[in-house]
Amino acid sequence: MQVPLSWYLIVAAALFCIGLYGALSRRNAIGILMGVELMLNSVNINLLAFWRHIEVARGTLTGQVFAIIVITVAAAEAAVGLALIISAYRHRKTVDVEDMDLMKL
Amino acid sequence: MNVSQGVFILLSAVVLIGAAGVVLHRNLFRAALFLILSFVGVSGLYILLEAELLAMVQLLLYVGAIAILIVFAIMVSRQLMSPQFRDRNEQWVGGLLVAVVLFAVLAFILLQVNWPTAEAAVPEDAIAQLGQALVEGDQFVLPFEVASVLLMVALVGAVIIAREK
Amino acid sequence: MGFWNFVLNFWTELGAWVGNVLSGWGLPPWAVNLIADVLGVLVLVVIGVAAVLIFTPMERKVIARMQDRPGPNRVWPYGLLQAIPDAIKMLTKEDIVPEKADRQLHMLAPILVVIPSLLVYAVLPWGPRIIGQDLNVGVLYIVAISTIHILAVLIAAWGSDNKFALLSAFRVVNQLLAYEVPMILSILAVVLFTKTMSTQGIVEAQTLPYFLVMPIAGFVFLVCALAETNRSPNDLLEADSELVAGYMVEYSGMKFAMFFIAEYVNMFASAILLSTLFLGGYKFFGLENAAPVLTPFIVFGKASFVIFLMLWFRATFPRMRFDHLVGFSWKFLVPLSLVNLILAGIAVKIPVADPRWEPWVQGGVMAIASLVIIAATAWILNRTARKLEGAPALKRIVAAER
Amino acid sequence: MLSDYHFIGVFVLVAIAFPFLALGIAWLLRPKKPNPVKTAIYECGLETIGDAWVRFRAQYYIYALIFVAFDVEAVFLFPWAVAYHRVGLWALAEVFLFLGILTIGLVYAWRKGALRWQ
Repeated sequence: MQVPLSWYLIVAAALFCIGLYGALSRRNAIGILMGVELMLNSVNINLLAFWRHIEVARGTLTGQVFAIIVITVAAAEAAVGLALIISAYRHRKTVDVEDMDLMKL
Repeated sequence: MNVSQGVFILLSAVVLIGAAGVVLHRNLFRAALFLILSFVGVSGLYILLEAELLAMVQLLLYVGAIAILIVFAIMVSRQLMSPQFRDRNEQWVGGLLVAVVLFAVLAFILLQVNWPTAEAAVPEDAIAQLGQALVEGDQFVLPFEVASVLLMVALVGAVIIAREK
Repeated sequence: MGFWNFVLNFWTELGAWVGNVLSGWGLPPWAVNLIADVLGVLVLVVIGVAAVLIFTPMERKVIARMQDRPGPNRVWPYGLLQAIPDAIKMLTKEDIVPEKADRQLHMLAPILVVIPSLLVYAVLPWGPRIIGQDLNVGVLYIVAISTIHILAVLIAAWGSDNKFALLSAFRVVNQLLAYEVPMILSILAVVLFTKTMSTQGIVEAQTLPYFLVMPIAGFVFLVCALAETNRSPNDLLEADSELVAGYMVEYSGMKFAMFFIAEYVNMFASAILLSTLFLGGYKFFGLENAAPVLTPFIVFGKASFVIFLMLWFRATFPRMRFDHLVGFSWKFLVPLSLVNLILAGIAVKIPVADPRWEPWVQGGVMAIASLVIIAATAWILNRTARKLEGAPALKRIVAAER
Repeated sequence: MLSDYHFIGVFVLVAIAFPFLALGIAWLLRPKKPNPVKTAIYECGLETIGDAWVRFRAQYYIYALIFVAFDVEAVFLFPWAVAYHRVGLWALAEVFLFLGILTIGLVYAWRKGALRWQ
């Protein structure tokens, strides 16, 4: 294995933190959703790095199947999340998370 | 420092620069394009990990489906794209701190642990094995069926929400 | 015998000869592979771009002939080199960018539209061992790479900041998305029979061309290939009567030409893909074993036959309205290809003792079952059409809407 | 297996270089004389009315939703199709259930008129 496992984990951790910052600091709902997509991607890199470096020798495939399920959940989450954002935009003419404060007292 | 390590550094640079572009760029459409750039970079990383089916699935689903949904949503909420719209909430400093501290802690831990890695070649019929694992009775057939239920529920829910009454 | 053997499998000999010459110069093995790869890539790109020069005049001549007019015949005899003056015109036209438009995106779209159509050529098989690179995810690679084209359309519309471009981009993207699902499902039915995704393996497994084995998947794939390359009867894009030049309205000069280069390169690639999946690729009744030198010409012949079909469709069929176009895919093609997929699943599981007879038996059962299904769908369509005939005109239109 | 992708890597670089090369040649050859009339937005000769905001019909988004659901489903079916000759007939039953559940979603969208063009 030319590329050691820890390199992949470091890159995945960096991607996760960038996604986390994106999700925390954005006012635009779509920007937050993009940050969450980045975090899900870094989870996938971890899963596949562990599959490649540990599981291939043991012959099991849990890492790959888990990664496919994570991609499915990400697709479903993006679909429903963006439907919410679009209907929120249609009713309240805003995509800004600050203004969506109907639940606030 | 051989070829694949060089390619790895190149690809992870593409991924991290794309991710930074997503997070920092004011114009949301450009941020979406950086997001697609980092998706393609991650797909290259999967090829380096010799999980080629996952690399193609990543390209097909993220670049071909999720990115298009995001671009559609951006095209819907278009008026608010004007640059004067301040796209950072007040607590962004806290967010930055949390992210940097988390990365420092993660990096520190990851470098300490010595993982039980084992050198092994990917089997020739890895895709067939994955297909068998997804459908075999004693392996992953339950997540396989639950995934289709999840998709159906997401489809029905999103159609109800998005439809103009 | 040496010379005859050299001529017979000329292409593999040529590859080996280039390898020997390079290693003869004392280059390290990785350099030889690199240069061989680069040469292979350049050959494929030249083939792709040459397809543009060949099929542009062919299209204008064939459609002209079908509409009983001569078509371009000024350049050279019979206007065969019409593509050269077109290229020169495109190269020297001024490039106009609307000032309110986003310059970088306006520039990015033509680049992004050409890249996927060229990348598809890496996996298309030209002969038993004559292929760019035989990936074992071949077909999935082609489907995955062609999604980038959809993004290029969106970027082009957003970049040109034009109302009509945005409207047309929404429609074209919906058309591409709607027709990608049945295409994937018909590819799945083929992969079920060939047990492998690599394009080389698909052609090897086709003792019987799959167009005979599963005509439904073949028909669905042809319709989707037409829709994916924006060709009529679903060329909503440059429907002159509707949206001027669609999302390409703000482009001129070479950038406009890039969209057309991408379209023709894509059209040739999907023609080769259709002949690989359904018409038996480079197989021609055993000719490919006798004289492997002819295999690229067999593939070219089959692909140009498929392109002739596409041009024939363009000259005859009227353009479909947008909602009928998208409704046709979701309401008719997707269910049809799902049924075909289940049918293929059943047919592949038929136990056959002698492996030599397996493709014929399973193929035969699948062909008969497909004919039954075609008859059933024809009957259903007639019944719904007849049910609508009875109603007076207005009710019929409203019923058609539902 | 990794060596297969050297060719793809080289192809990606050449495929990126080709459009830049073509546009570069065109950039050298073409005249550059912009004037306000030329760079105005093309709208059949009239002045543009309002900014380029198109009333986005949710219908486009619903078609994209159904595409995402069927695209993800296709991704699950590719490994099944490749490994189909190694698993028994019950694998077909499982996929039949898998497709059935998803077509419920499509039929729902069809019945509720979501597929119809408003």
